[in-house]
Formats: sequence, C-alpha cells, structure tokens
Amino acid sequence: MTVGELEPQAAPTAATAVPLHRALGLTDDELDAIRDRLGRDPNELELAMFGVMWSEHCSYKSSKPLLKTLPTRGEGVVAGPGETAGVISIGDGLAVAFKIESHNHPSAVEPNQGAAPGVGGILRDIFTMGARPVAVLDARRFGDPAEPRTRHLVDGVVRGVGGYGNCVGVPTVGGELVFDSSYGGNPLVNVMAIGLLEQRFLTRAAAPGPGNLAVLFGSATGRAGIGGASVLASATFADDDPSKRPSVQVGDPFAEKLLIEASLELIERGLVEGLQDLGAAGITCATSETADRAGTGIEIDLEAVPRREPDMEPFEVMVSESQERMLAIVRPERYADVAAVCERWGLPCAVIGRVTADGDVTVREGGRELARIPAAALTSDAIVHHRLAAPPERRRLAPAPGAPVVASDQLPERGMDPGAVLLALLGSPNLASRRAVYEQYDSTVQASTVAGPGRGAAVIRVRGTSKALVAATDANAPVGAVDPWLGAALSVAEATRNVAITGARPLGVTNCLNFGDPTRPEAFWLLSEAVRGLGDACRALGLPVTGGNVSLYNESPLGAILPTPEIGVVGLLDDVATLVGPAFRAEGDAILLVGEAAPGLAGSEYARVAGLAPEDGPPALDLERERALQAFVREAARRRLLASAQDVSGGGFAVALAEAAIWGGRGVHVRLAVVSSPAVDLFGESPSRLVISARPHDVPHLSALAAEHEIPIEVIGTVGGDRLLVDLAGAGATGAAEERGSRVADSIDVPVADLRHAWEQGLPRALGWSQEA
Amino acid sequence: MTDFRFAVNVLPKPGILDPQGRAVEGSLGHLGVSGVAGVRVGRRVELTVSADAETAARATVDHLAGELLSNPLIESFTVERIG
Amino acid sequence: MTDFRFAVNVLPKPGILDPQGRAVEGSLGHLGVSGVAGVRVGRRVELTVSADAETAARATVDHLAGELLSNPLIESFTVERIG
Amino acid sequence: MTRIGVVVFPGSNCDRDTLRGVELAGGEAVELWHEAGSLDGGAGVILPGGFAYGDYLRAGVIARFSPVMRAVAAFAAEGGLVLGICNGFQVLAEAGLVPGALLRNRGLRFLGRDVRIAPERLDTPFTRLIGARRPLRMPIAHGEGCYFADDATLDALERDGQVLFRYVRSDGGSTAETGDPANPNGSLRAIAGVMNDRGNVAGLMPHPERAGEAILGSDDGLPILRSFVEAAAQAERPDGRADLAAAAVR
Ligand SMILES: Nc1ncnc2c1ncn2[C@@H]1O[C@H](COP(=O)(O)OP(=O)(O)O)[C@@H](O)[C@H]1O
Ligand SMILES: [Mg+2]
Repeated sequence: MTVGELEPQAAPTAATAVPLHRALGLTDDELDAIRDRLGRDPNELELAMFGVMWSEHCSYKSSKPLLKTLPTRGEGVVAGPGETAGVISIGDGLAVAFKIESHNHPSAVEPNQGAAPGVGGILRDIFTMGARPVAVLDARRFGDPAEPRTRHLVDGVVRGVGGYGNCVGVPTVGGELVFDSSYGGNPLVNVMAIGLLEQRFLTRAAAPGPGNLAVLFGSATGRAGIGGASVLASATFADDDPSKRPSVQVGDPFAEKLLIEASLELIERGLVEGLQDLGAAGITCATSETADRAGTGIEIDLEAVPRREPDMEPFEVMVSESQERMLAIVRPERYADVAAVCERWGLPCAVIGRVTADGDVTVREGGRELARIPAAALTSDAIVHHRLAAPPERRRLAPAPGAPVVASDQLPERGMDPGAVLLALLGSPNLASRRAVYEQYDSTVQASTVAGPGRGAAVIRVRGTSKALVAATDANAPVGAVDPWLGAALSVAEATRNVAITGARPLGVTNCLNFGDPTRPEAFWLLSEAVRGLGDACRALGLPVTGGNVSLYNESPLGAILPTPEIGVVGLLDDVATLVGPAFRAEGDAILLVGEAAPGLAGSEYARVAGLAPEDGPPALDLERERALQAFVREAARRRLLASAQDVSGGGFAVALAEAAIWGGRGVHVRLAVVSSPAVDLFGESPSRLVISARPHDVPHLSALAAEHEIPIEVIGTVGGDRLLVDLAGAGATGAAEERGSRVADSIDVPVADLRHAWEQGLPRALGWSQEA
Repeated sequence: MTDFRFAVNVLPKPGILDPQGRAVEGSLGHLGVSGVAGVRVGRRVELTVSADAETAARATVDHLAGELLSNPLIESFTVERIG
Repeated sequence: MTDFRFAVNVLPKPGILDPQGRAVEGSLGHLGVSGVAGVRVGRRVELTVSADAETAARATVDHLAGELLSNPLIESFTVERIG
Repeated sequence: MTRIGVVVFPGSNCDRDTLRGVELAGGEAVELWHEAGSLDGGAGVILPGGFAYGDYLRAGVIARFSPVMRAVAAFAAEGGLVLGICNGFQVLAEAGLVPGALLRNRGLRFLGRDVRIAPERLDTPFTRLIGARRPLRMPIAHGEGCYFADDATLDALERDGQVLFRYVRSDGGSTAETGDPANPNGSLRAIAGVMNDRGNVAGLMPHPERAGEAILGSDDGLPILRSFVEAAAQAERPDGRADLAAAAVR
C-alpha cells in the first residue's frame, strides 16, 4: 500500500486529555472491537499497531464492502485484488503486473519529498511479485495553475517524481495532468506502475512454513513517517523534540534501485518463499499481512531490526515507514545465500524473526514479549464500517445525462468564431501539450518505449516477442461531480478506448479512488456510486478489476475535491508492427468520423473555458455501443485498415481532429454535418467516438466492418495541405443554430502551425514557466 | 549602505535520512580512507546583502534562508557572516 | 583517538557559471527581497574524523575534499573545524 | 565475436540496454561488475548510463573510485577503447579520462527528449561507420549534461579534433550555440561528446543504445555502437591497438 497515506488524524497535542486510542485515530467502538478480538485490553504498543492497521488507508474499513462488488475474474488473471498487484498472463510464459496508488496527502505537505516515495512504493508493489518494473504512468491533479501555491506544488511534485523515477531507471511513459480549483488544497498524486515477469517467478506476499525466517533487507529503520502514532512519543517523553520525529520521509531512489535488483535476483534464484514490501504501517503491516495470507504467525525480535537512529521506542520500530525496505520469508538453509545477494548489492539484511504456527504477530524485545495480536485481527478481520450514503442536494437539480439544455449549445462570446474557440481550447491548461512536464522524466530508459508520453496511450514493447503492452490512465472527475456513476463509467470507457484504438486488447483495470471523508453521507454516496459505475463499465466491457487503491479524506479547508476515480488500463498488442497511432499519416487519406455526437456539455473542457455551469447535464454513455466501438477499432487495426485512430475526448471532435493534424504535421479539409448544435458537435465530449484516417481504397472495408458492429461511420474529408478546414453543414449548422440564438456562422479555417503553437505554448504559459530550452 | 557577505549552511535535520551522506560513507573504503563517520551532505549558499546595518542584513538572510534556501520540514540552517 | 568534526565548503570557482545561484537571484523578486547580490550555491559536507591529532584528521579531510567532495576543475573548497 | 565489457555500477540503469545494444551492433556483450579487478578479456569497455551511486554528491564522482575503474584506467592507458554514455561520460570526466566536466543543465531541470547531433569527424573508433547519416536523432535523459571546460581547453579540443559530437538543429545544418533550444543543456560550443587526446576514450551524453531499432523511433545510434565494436575487433588483432590510436589522432 502507499506509504505515508495515512489519513489526517486528530492533532496529538492534547494527548493527555484525549484517551490514547482516540489520539491514535481509533473510535470508542473500534476500541471495543479490538478488545473483542483480543479478549483483553490492548497495551500501548498493540494499540499503536491497531491504530495504523485499522486506519482507512490500511484496512479499507469504509470501502471494503463496495470493492467486493467489483468484477475480478477475467481471461488470464493470475493475481487479483487482495494481492499486492494484479497479474495477468500475456502468453509466452510471461505476465504483466500492474497497479495504481495514491500519494496525495504527503505531496500536499511537501511536494518534492512527499511525491517521490510514492513512486518507490508502487514500484515495490510490482517487483515484490517477481516482476521487473517496465513503466510508470503518473496521474496528477492540481488547483488553478495561476495560483503560486499550485505552481509550487506542480514544480515540486514533478521534480520529486522525476528525481525518483529517473534514478531507478523505469521510464515514465504516460499519465495525466489536470487542473481544477477543487484540487487547490489537496492535489492528487496517483502513480501507476507496470512490470513484466516470467510467470514461473510469480511470488506471493505470504509467510508460509513455520520455522522459516523473517528477513528484513534494504534501508535501516528510522523514525520516518511515524505520523499519527507519534502521539505515543509525546505521551512517553516529557519534552519531546519534534524535530526528531519527522513524518516526512526522504526517498532514496538509489537504495530502491538496489532493492529492485536484489529482490529480483532473490526471486529468480528461488531463494525466498514469500516477499513483501514495507509501506504504510511498516513492519506491523508486512508481518501481519504475510502471516495472515499464509495462515501462519510471525514472531519478531525488535533488537534484531537494523536501525538508523539510536533510542527508538518499540512502537517506533513497529510502525516506522522508513522507505526502501523488504520483508523476505526464507528457509533457514537458504539464509546464507540471501545474505550474500544483499551484501553484493550493498543492502543491510537481518533475520528479525521467524514464522510460527500460532497465527499471531508476536513482538519481542530480547526475552520480553511486548505484543501479541492475531494476524487476522490486524488485516483480514479488521473492522469494517457500513457507512451511510446519501445523494447530495445538487444531484436533484441536474438533468438526466444527455438532456439537451438551451444554455449549453451556445458558444461563448468569443465563439463567434469557432476557430478561435478551438485555439483557446488547444492552449488551455488541461488540453495543451504536456511536454514541459513530461520532458522532465526519462521516458526512454530500458530502450523499449515505442510510444511515450504525449500522444494517447503508452506503448512498451515486450522484448523477445512481437508483442507490446499498451497502457493509459483516465479519470473524468467533472462529470463525476454531477453524476458519479457516469463519471466512473466514462473514465473506464475512455481509458479502455485509448488502449483499444492502438489495436490492443485491454486486459484488465486497476483504479485509484480519490474521494472525500467517508463519514459524510454525501461523500460516501459519491464513492459508492462511482464504484457501481466502475463495476458496471468493467462488466459491460468484459474486463476484470485486478487491484487498486482507495484514498479518502481528500478534503482541505477549501472544500472536497471533485470525486476522482482514476482508472488505469493495460492492454496487449499481439504484433507491435500493427500498432495504430493517432497522427494523420499521408496526404490524400480519407478522414472518417466513427460514432455520433450526443448532447450534454456538462463536465467538458468547453464548458470550463466557456464558464458553463455543470448542471447543464453531462453526455450519456451507452456501454454496449462503447463495447462495439472498441471491438470495431481493434478488428480494423488487426486487418490493417487504419492509417490512424484518435479518440474524441477532452475538447471534443475539433480538438481530436486538430491533434491528429498537429502530430501528423498535415492539414485537413472536412465537412461536418451538425446534428445537434455546433458547440455539441465540435466541442462536446460525448463518448464512443473516433476520428480515424485510412487509405481511400480501405474505406469501403471500414464501412462494412462498422456496419457489422452497428457503429455509425461517415467519411468527412481528406488529409492534405497545411490548414485545418472544417465546413459546417447539416440541419444543426448555421441557419438553425442562428435561429436558436447560437449565432455560429463560420467554418473553421486555421493554419496547422497556429494550432501547434497554441497547443505547445499553453502549459508553460499557464504555469509561468520560462520558455527555456 | 554597506555590503555584508553571509553564508547559509543548510543541512538535513537530525533523524532525516541523508542518502548522499550514506553514499559518501559507503565509498570511503574505495578511497582507502578510514576513521570517517557521521557524514552529512547539505548546501552552502553565499550571498551579499546591501543594508544600513548588519542586523537588517541578517534579517534578510534569515528570511531567505527559511523561505527559499532551506526546506524547514527536513532541513535546518545556520547563518554565518563571512565578509 | 579523538573525534574531530569538520565542515567542507565547496563552491563553484569564480568564473564558472552557477545556474543555481542565478536561479536564486531570479526568484528574489517574488519574495519581495532586494539588495541581494553575488549569490553562489555550493555544497557543505560535515563529517567526523577519528585520529590521534588534529593535523592527521585535517590531512584526511583535505584529501577527501580534494579528491571526492569537490571537482578541482570547477570547484574550490575550504575546510573548517566545527567540533 | 568481439567481447565488449559493459560496467555495472550500483545504480547503473542503462546497463541492460547497452548490453543489448552491443549485441545488436554485432558484439558479444559481457557484464563487468564494479568490483571486478579486470576487464575479463574485453576488447572494449562501455560505461553505461544511469545514476551510479545515486549520482549523489556529483554525478559520476563516487563511481570513479570503484575498483573496476582502476582496470578501466589501465586499459585506457594502454590504448584500449573506452566509451562512456551519459552517466558513463560523467564518470569518465570525473576520473579525468576525458577532458572537461558536466554541469547541471542550464535550465536546472532534468531533460528527457530526442536531440539531433552531428559527428565532427568520421575517422574515429566511435564514428567510423556513421557514413552520410546526418543529423543523428537519439534521446538524451540527464540533469547534468552541460559540457564545460575553460576556453583554452575548448580551443585545444577543437584544434586537436577531440570534439566528437555537437548538438545541431533539426535541419542538421547549423551548430546549436549555447542558448539555442537545440542545445538542450547549454553545453559550451554545443559539445555533446568528446575524446581524450589519444582518441581511444570518448564520452557522449545522448544515448545511442536507445536508438538502435526503428521500432523505438530511430536507429541512428546503431552506427555509433557498430563503429565501436568494429574498432574493438580491429584493436584485438596484433598491433591493432597501436594502429587504431595512430589513425584516430590527427
Ligand atoms: N479501488 C480498488 N479496486 C480494487 N482493488 C483494490 C482497490 N483498492 C485496493 N484494492 C486492493 O486491496 C488490496 C489492499 O490494498 P493495499 O493495502 O494498497 O495493497 P498492498 O499493501 O498490497 O500495496 C490490494 O490487493 C489492492 O489491489
Ligand atoms: Mg504492498
């Protein structure tokens, strides 16, 4: 799990007045539940261990009942939820491991050092399974880019994530960067990691075999990230020096790199029975989870734990979140080999205990027993809360999805000229090129990046095969704020569509649910509706959810964030030579629009730029149509009928068209039949649409294939020249729109060079970054 | 106005992991150096402040050191007058 | 054997461009600070040497400072006894 | 087949890519552990990219003291072929095996992007098979790649033909001066790669091993690695090394 993501707890300042369990973030009911499970009162150390393990972050106590409803079965799934990362077979004896996690709260406190360990944490989740990390995607959301605080956070997070990922040598190949004022006080830092493994090396985070050794290796343990439990320190020491108890952890990517190599070597040489990374709740979590998964117990001796600082209290050793550590379960006769591997990689390593048959996590210091807790009580049998869900007031004001509302089909004032709107959208912070940010990441290390950040899904070839992995992340938070079911379902549709348009078959879904305080019924309703949408969409598309992460309490004095279900998808392309890219490729190619525009501008970038209220109604999603569209485009790619394929999403049709033109360095001339209104047809973000191009002689085949899948398709123009020309035609165009007061008369006619300029300059300008290099 | 030159020494706080210091210690063997311990790696920033009096100049440096040159969550600093 | 603690201050040589120093100067305006000039950003390394006498300890530090802690092509260093 | 050693420092992260690149270039790649005392019969050695020892303190400085570097220095002194890529270049510079130093990028940010470079000469062990390709496109990925040496040294490097590659604009025609966006890190005289005075040790910041296959967007790096492998093969033959050194310089 993510390190340092413990939710905010009651300030421990008044420790003497507040009962210890409450200061540790446990409610009175939870204390009773602990007494039930122990059959006695917990001591202070035990209470500290429960405090961290029963935190929302470690226990999923609010979200567990919801997550149970998600589909988890699917073709080739080797490991699903409950394991450290999802693992899906890709043939040839290989499998892909992937997961997404959050590092939101620490990043808000200290963007650089806070964000960096988030990368380390998710990478450990991948290599702990026996997979070599091959790609990272970073999805992040910040407040208004004009705010100095946002700029400070963006800069720090980018440096932190980059500094870590670049050093460990895993390419950052994609992700998201979204600005919305709701994230001003609480940025979201979600990181997805993908790894490749030979399936025979799949390793479980379990502690089988009583008598086996519990071996801790990696960095020494210090007081880092003790967080809420530090209340125990203030209770213990009369004059506590707070500078000695930092809760900010400093990541050491160099140590992580050594840890990757050492761990994979241990696994490939068959030296470990089980392996788990240390993240939140440190040794407490690693020992109880591995024991619980194997139905065993673990007894550890604190004196054996290598420390970085003198005079650490037992609870500090037990809950420290010091980074870059691993717990291995090792047969006694193999320990010498394990120690030799660690030594070779320069990593401290120590036997800190052994596996027992009694099912308890037992903590000793020398001869003294300090704590004894059933492993299950800390993990699988942790408390579960069935929270109250209530839809917020505003929900009732919003029209049904797709409901056309008069206000929304108007272009903004400057929209007398849709070309100007297009330029404004391309240069807007959420749609402009992300180059200024992703250039700070190494996206090509490992020499397998076929398509890196910048243009849709990331493509990583699988060395030694003709295959490639295709990955994308997406979250539609603005629609989720109006209709959380729809927001989540749209997020799944968009992420999978991004993968499918390359020709790849989506394999599975991971997700990071970033929501507010679950004890508020309205916030919990948002979460439960989003999980329902996630499940419905995945079932409709036939995809398993193989894992994920839940980050709650994303609220600041400025308010709650937009509900943000971040979706990560990994797909498989059987033959990388058939890869379809989004850029227009050749003069004279036909341009086709697949799917049709539907009304509803709420949540669109157009609405944001035009300042329209989200109550207008979002676009509807037909999951069956989406499934058919993805099947169509994959088949078209397989038959090599496509020169390019780009999905219509942020900024709508016009932006999709412009991007394909900019990336291809080619102009286009199309004629768009306006069905609904110019704003909806040009800039609306209704789903299940593509802009594709093809050689003219392939067009009839494409049309026939689309008909087979019952997907609307229409030839709208050709690639050529150096301008983007869109003539508007049809019932909804000029005349009719004018009658309704929309006043749009013009076609779009802009040089591609101008589009490119707007798109390239938008982000550095929004962030106030000088245009250096 | 007089020119005062200061140095700001920024070091990781005690208890904060210092990977650089650790890496330096780890390499001492290769250099054939022994008997060295407690290596901490930080930053040194030297700067000149024009002010009427040293107290005013020092106030500027303290402000800069706390706001810009160090990260108070993980680093502490000291200020020295060097000219 | 006695423990001696030293600090090694490493700074870019005069004439070597110091983009960090420039960046600090460039951001002074945002902080509302004026009258600051000549900013140089370098490194400070603190370390403890066990030796029989200070001269021996200092020799070790000088050796480390010249070989490892600074690059003579671009940086110069000074050594201070701090404990 | 010609054996080429690829050094693995703790923190190297392009070692695997480089091993693979050497194989694509027709060599037999062998891993050289940083604690190794010998080069294991390699006819040439590559120091790969990455963050050896985390690049803590200064890029390349701690790695420079690794045991294997004594063997590398001795090999270089005998005229053996050594190539440092990115972090490997930084290590060579810190070790004094190539002239100059690599400072932080002018923009103070890590930069990962494709750049264009052009060889200054085609008669070196590192460039002999480049032929007419120009400019070469390949990625950089570094935070400290701003090439620095004092003016006298730079003049001497130019005079003696030790400048191996320069950053150029995408049209390939013009050299990218400091301040030109095509010079990504502000390197003096747009230097992307240099050789020692004997012409057998070279370093460059861009990554030829990441540009070895068309599927990755460019195979312009391959001729550099092939040049190296071929020159190493030649150096293996009796007296080959002396010929090579003679041919390479001036
Ligand atoms: N939103 C989610 N959807 C599906 N599975 C989830 C979600 N959140 C967490 N999980 C699963 O719950 C388990 C516990 O998560 P976590 O504590 O973060 O895992 P770990 O300690 O293995 O990193 C993991 O298997 C994770 O994949
Ligand atoms: Mg885990």
